[in-house]
Amino acid sequence: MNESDTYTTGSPYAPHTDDGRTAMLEAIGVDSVDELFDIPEAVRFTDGFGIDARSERETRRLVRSVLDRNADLTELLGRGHYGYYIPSLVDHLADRSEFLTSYTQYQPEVSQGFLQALFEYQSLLVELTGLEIANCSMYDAATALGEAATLAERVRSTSGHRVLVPDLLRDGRRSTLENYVAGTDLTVESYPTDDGTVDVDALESTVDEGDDVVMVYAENPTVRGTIEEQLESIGEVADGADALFVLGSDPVALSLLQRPADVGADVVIGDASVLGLPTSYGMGLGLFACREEFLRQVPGRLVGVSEDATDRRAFTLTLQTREQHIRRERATSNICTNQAWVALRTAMHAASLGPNGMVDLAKRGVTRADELAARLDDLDGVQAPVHDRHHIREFVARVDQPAPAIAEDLEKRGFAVHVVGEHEIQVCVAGVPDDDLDDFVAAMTEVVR
Amino acid sequence: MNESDTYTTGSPYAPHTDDGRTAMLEAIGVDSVDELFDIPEAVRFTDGFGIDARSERETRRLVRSVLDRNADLTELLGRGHYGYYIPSLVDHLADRSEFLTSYTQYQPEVSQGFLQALFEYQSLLVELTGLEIANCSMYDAATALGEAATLAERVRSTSGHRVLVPDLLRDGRRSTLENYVAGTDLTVESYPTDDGTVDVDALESTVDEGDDVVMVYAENPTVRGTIEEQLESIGEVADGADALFVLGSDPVALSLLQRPADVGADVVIGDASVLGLPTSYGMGLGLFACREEFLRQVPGRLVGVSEDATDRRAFTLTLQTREQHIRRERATSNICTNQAWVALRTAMHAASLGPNGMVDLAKRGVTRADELAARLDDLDGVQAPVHDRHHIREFVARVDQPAPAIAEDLEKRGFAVHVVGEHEIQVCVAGVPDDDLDDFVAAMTEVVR
Amino acid sequence: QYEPLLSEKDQTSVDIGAGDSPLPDDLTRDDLELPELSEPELARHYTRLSQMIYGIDSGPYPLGSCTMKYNPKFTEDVAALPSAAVHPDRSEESIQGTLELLYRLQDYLGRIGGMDAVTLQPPAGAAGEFVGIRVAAAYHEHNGEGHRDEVIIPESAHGTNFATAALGGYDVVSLPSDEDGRVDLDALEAALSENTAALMLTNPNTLGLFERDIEEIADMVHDVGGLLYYDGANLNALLGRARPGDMGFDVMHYNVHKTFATPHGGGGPGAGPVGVVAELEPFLPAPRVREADAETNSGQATYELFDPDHTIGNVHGFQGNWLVLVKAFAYIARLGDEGLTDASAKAVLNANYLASQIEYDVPYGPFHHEFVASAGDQDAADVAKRMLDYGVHPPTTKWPEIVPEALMTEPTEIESKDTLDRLAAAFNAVAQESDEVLEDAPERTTARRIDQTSAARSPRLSWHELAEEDT
Amino acid sequence: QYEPLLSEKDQTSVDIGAGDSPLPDDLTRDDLELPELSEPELARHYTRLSQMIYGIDSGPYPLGSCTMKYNPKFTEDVAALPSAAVHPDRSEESIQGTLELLYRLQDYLGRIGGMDAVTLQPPAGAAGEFVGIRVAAAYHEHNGEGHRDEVIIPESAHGTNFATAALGGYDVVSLPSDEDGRVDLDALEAALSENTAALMLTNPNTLGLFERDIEEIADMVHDVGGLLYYDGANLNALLGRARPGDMGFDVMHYNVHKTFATPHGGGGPGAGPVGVVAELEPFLPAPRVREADAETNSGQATYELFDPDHTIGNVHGFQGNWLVLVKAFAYIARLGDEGLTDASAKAVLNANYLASQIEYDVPYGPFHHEFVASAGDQDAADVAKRMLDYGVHPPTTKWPEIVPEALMTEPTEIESKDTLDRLAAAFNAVAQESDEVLEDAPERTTARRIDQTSAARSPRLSWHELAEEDT
Repeated sequence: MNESDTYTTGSPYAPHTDDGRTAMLEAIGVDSVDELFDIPEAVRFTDGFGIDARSERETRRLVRSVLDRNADLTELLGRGHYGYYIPSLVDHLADRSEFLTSYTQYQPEVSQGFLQALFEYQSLLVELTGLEIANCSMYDAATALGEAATLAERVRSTSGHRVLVPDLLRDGRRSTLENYVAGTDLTVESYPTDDGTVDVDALESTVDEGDDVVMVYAENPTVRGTIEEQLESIGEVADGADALFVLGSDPVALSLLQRPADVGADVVIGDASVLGLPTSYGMGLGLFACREEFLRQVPGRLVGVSEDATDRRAFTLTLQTREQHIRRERATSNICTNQAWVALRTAMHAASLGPNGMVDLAKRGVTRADELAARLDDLDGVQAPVHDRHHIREFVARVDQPAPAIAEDLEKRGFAVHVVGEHEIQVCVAGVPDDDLDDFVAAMTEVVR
Repeated sequence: MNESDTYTTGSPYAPHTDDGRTAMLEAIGVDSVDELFDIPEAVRFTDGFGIDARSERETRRLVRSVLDRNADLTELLGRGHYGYYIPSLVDHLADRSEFLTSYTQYQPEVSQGFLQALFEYQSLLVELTGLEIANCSMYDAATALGEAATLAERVRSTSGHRVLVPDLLRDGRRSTLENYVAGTDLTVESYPTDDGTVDVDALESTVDEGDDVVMVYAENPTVRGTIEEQLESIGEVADGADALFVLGSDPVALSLLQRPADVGADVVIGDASVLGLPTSYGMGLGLFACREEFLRQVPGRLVGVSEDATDRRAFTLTLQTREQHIRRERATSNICTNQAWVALRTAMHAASLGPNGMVDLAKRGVTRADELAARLDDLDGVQAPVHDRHHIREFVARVDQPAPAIAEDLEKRGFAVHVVGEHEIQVCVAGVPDDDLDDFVAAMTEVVR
Repeated sequence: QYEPLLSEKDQTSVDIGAGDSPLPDDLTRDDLELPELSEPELARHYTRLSQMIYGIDSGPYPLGSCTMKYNPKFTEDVAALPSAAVHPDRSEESIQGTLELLYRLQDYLGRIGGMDAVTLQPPAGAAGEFVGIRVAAAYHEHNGEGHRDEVIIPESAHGTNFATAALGGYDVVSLPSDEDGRVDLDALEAALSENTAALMLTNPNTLGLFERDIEEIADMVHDVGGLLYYDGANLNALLGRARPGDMGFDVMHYNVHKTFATPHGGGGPGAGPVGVVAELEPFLPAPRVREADAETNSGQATYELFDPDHTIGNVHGFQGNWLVLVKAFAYIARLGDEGLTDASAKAVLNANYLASQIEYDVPYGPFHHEFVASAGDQDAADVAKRMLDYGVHPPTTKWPEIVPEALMTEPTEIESKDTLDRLAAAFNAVAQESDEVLEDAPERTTARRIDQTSAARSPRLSWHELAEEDT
Repeated sequence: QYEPLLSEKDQTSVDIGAGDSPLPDDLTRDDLELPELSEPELARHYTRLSQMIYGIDSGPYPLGSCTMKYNPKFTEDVAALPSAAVHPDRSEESIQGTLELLYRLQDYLGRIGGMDAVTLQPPAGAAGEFVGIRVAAAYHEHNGEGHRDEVIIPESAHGTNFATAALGGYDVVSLPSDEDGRVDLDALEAALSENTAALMLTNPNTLGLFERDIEEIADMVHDVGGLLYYDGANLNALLGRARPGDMGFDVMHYNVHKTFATPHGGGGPGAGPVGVVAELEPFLPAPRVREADAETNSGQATYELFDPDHTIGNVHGFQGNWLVLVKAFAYIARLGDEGLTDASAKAVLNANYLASQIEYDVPYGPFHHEFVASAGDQDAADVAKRMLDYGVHPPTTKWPEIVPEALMTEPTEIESKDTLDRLAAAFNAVAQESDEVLEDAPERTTARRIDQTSAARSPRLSWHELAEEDT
């Protein structure tokens, strides 16, 4: 305890004075607050939770001491979560309480600022994807993928029930997708990849196993950091089957790689929080963009432009009849609370970078991955990259020794990498400073010796 | 370097596009920015400073790496700078850019919020001191003491030139005072203390050495943490000599100790940043309050109440004719830039505590100092407190071993204390959590063994 | 106060030519056109935008069922700790702090809800509902009762309940209220059958009324083999006085951005942890956190992830909204038993006091943390717009439909008597005003009344669709 | 938008009775009466107050001589590092980080100003001036020239120069400008004498004009044995293109809250480091920082405090506004040579462009980072009030007096052409308006024109002086 620790006898965030409370009870006409509770005795709870109250300072100390148990590691983990430097501007502006504490913009007349920021976020995604519509947030890439599948079901429901995804995919992503389609007729199947990217012939065979594919999903880059080279062909395969072509990506990759609209993508999903959030144990921001024809079927919130009573431009949530609070069981999704504030941060981070900064960031993801792969490849006992593909940000390396042992040894030296096979590790450069990469190469040199 | 480091070819905070610059030059009618500089060739500088530019992230890393050289110590140092816990609210609200980035309120119509906050700060000091006037900030206690002396000169200039201060006083405080009076006829003299507080008889003798005393300064608590017991007598001595009685204190001590107005103080100075700022290597907030009769002689800024054109209450800087920007060499002080934002933080911290919290904080400063002194006194080789006085927050302890060696040994164990004599250390409890005090007692036990 | 779009300040097109590209031309896009602005310009842009938003720190925000509490500033500090920034794919050994915090939060929530097991994965309330529905489905399937295809939902329930049940593949059976505004037991009896998978209930319901027959309701649902789901949106009414687990609920979600004061962020992120009784634990999403057998050298407990035996798998790519969970943990740890209980008490006190001060009719009661007034002859949506002119945020409107022109009002515990009086004055002033005034409202806001119809009729959803004249 | 005083929300009186006091009754006060409010109430209070303030992030802020630059957000982060929070009485060994940063900042500032030694102690520009004057006094005294009792100051100088000289005990000799707005060499000749302690000069001066005769001026001052003092308020005009040290100045202060972008904080804190030529170094305030002889085990330099040989002692209790110095260091380290030079270039570009776009007369030139326009027949103070109605901050007014109805305008480098055009439009709109309109201004601000006279006639300086009817 510290002498400036303050304790209250109740909630520190309730402002009631004794006099005020008495006056209020009197106005209501009861003697005590207890009288206001209409809870049958049988279900009353009186035991207490056994949770101690703490001062603000003690609470901060508690959380700090718990979180200090996390090791201080240089993370070379990637796969949609990167440690890109976030300009200080983002924290300072996004933390303004008007942004942080306001609710969904159901009263647009007093929410113009947030609506405009979300409109700008949508515009960013429209520019990045080339698709006409982007919603203003889903939870993360996995749930956005699930929503894409239910969209596919709605718009292609006459044609079938198969959803195809590559065999190279994060577990959490596929599992989430399966939960999202559990209540529909859809089934999820994998199609093969070859050397880290889509095997288009095999995809075609998989599609041809029936005429009932509603959606083909591919990623660029893939979970292994490889850049997909045959997006147009994949799109054509999907198109040929009258299935939606859903592409997974992220705002940084999209700044450099082929524009989804140009390769026939119908929907783009992904995790937009690669900009705007530090690695946050998987907390994300679901990117969701699609063609204009699906406008009335889009899940999630949309901000549009309108006019106010004085004919001035004004922003508002629009097409709300798609949403659960109006359409209930016929809504396009059950999403309500979303990730608006993360979208704000992402928009701020992107705006701080500007188009030059975003393109540079992506380019450096390519060149720095190449450079690190070459340096690792120079080590005896390491071959990198494993896949004969272009890479961005991350790549798989083969190690002669067992990969789990290598990873464990590296962790002891302060570096976190993926184990992706018995003799394969995956390494990511994004957000890792040059000097830390130097240290990593030095550690690898020791580890594989 | 990190791929998200961005570099600019000039100031990152200048928004000029190439097109914009060209258009501007054209409008001005020159070909280059160089032409706009009217600097004789002989004094032109072209060498460069030899300072490298850095990305935001690199700059943050640089500052962090430099400051990480500071040792992580539990500070038991006190003497006007305490580690009181500052509620998170203070940082979050004071950091709002409207507060942080605005200038002095010369246009009160667009500065009402800051003016009101400063008015509330003044009101806090009026309540604490019982004096009618408080300005809205000086630099720190030392400079406020200097300003008090020049005030004394202005209002008592007919009567003499001697400024009396106790012999127990921080070096920086006396030295600053001497600089402030260097341009006047005033001279600074010390008067004796006895067992840590003012020796009133000796003070009286010192006063009587001439009839020309203009100011008597005393502190409550003293630099040794002792509580002055004869403030009224000191005030009477000053009064008897027609000298100003200037009292040094701070907002926490004032919450509990005798109210300055009640013991005849004419001016109160001190460091108000004991609330609102962490220990910041001496950065402070000069508290300055005085009797109403000195209104036109007060140094520094004053916020007053007025009305606007619609007769609504409005705040404004007032009595500016005392100030340098109007009165120039006849101003009551040369102060211009002050510590307004620190005053805001202090007001916020005080408001967070409320009167109950402030009184508690002061009381615990007494009881916790007593408790620690008793625990140290229990150790063989330590006697505490040395002074037979009441203490608040800090006290002097006698150690059998040489004090410098004790302090050095303690620092190695993570504790910073003062050496105040060959066998005396000074220890402060304020802001130090109980468990750290336990650790300190344990360390002392080892050290004096 | 008008702020141009970023795109109206600048548009810079970056060519991605083969020349300086590290990739073959056919793998890259041609160009990227976005605003290129300096930090001072961005700081002003977002500062001005923020000034056009009404937030919790602007004044009262009595949105019914949304529980707009004050968001303690310090919770932002703990979520911003560098040690909170960890990658989801780290080894368990290297994130013992994260796992411990999650474990402790699971424990806190279990105690608060009276539930045996808790998952923290759902990133929002609706996601929590979805977990509940998926868990129920898995449970029934596991018991060979996969035929159960109906979910019963009271008409006054949150829209997400219906949408969630539908997403889960269930037919929705809508349940009317009785004349007291509570569950009509006869109607429930009629709705229940061997096809009932679950009944989703909010308690207190959206009228703020406690379902007094909750024990009987639970028995009825359980008797036909169904599960009872608790929608946690209104949990702030009951903290420390009643627990869903004790009332017979089998599954529940918690809205931490309501009950546990994490910020709403203009729509999110929130978090919707789900608690279940022991019987349902094996079906919870994977992974969850538990204490491991091993201790550290210094005797601290260690934690590990595990997959429940019959897990439904993931409902989020990772573990949900981690940073939100950190804030919720901090809030609960700060308040403790006494603070949480007091929060509910004052939330209920405030709602009752406010209701006593307004002139609109409040047809149902006794209510707890929120009440639904009727705007009577006035249009509730217009009333809301007009309240904006009085500098306060209006209540939720036109819902639940059981009250005509509903004004669903939840002041929460954070309002003082003074603020409630100010809010009541706004209600009462508007109550006296004419339809013309109401239809013209708001007039003192950043934007005047916004045309929703034209926004939806010709949607313009990005700056690419704005013609020159719009700008 | 009106926000009550804290005291109007609550006043709670705490009795400090003997009962629970750890001190004897006669050593304590009787009571303490202050507002006792909860965190949500305070958050709203200060949020609303902040909304009634125009800051840098609100729009252009072209206050002449104040250099209202954008304050980079990241500098707040570095100043908030826990490792920056150290007590001033720590041992030198335990604050090597603080000492290193101070040492490096001394070095940076020395390079930028062309000065041999720098003290960081002065907590503000005026405090820096005071150090300069005290150092000059000590220097003369040391050389047996204690009789020098005059400081020469141009009429157009900042008010602090006069007040500082007076505080230092000097007689002020005021120097008129020549018809070009610069130092009148004849008048200077006449003012200089064996009693001259120093000439205080701003360059470019407050009209934004470079004192072209600076070399001659320096020679003249030095010839009579005086020192040349540089007021750093306008240093933002010259970064990387000219240095006071090279022009012959002996002492200078830097306003880090102007030139180096630390926030103005509604009036402060700033910092006013002082640089001097080698001859004056022994007189600088104590302590200063230098490299120590010893290195650390890993070969890093170590730092120590020392007292200059003939130090004037302290001008602040400790080492000035440390946290401000951290921000200034971060700003300089971020920009480097190129950024600093570019900042000045664009500050000058912006001032010249803005001047070219406004219809008010700008009588003197060529100016650098600021210009002084004349409002002509209009009252400059009224012009300023009216500009507020156009959503921009007005320039400094009515000073320097050499320009009738002066509008002293310094846009700084942070404004874009668009913003400058908006600012020019505001100037030009006001230029067309009638005196009646101007006298009624502002009308769109939080408060309308405030009565200064009554505020000063019957000062009410605390809430204790507000009668009931004021509230």
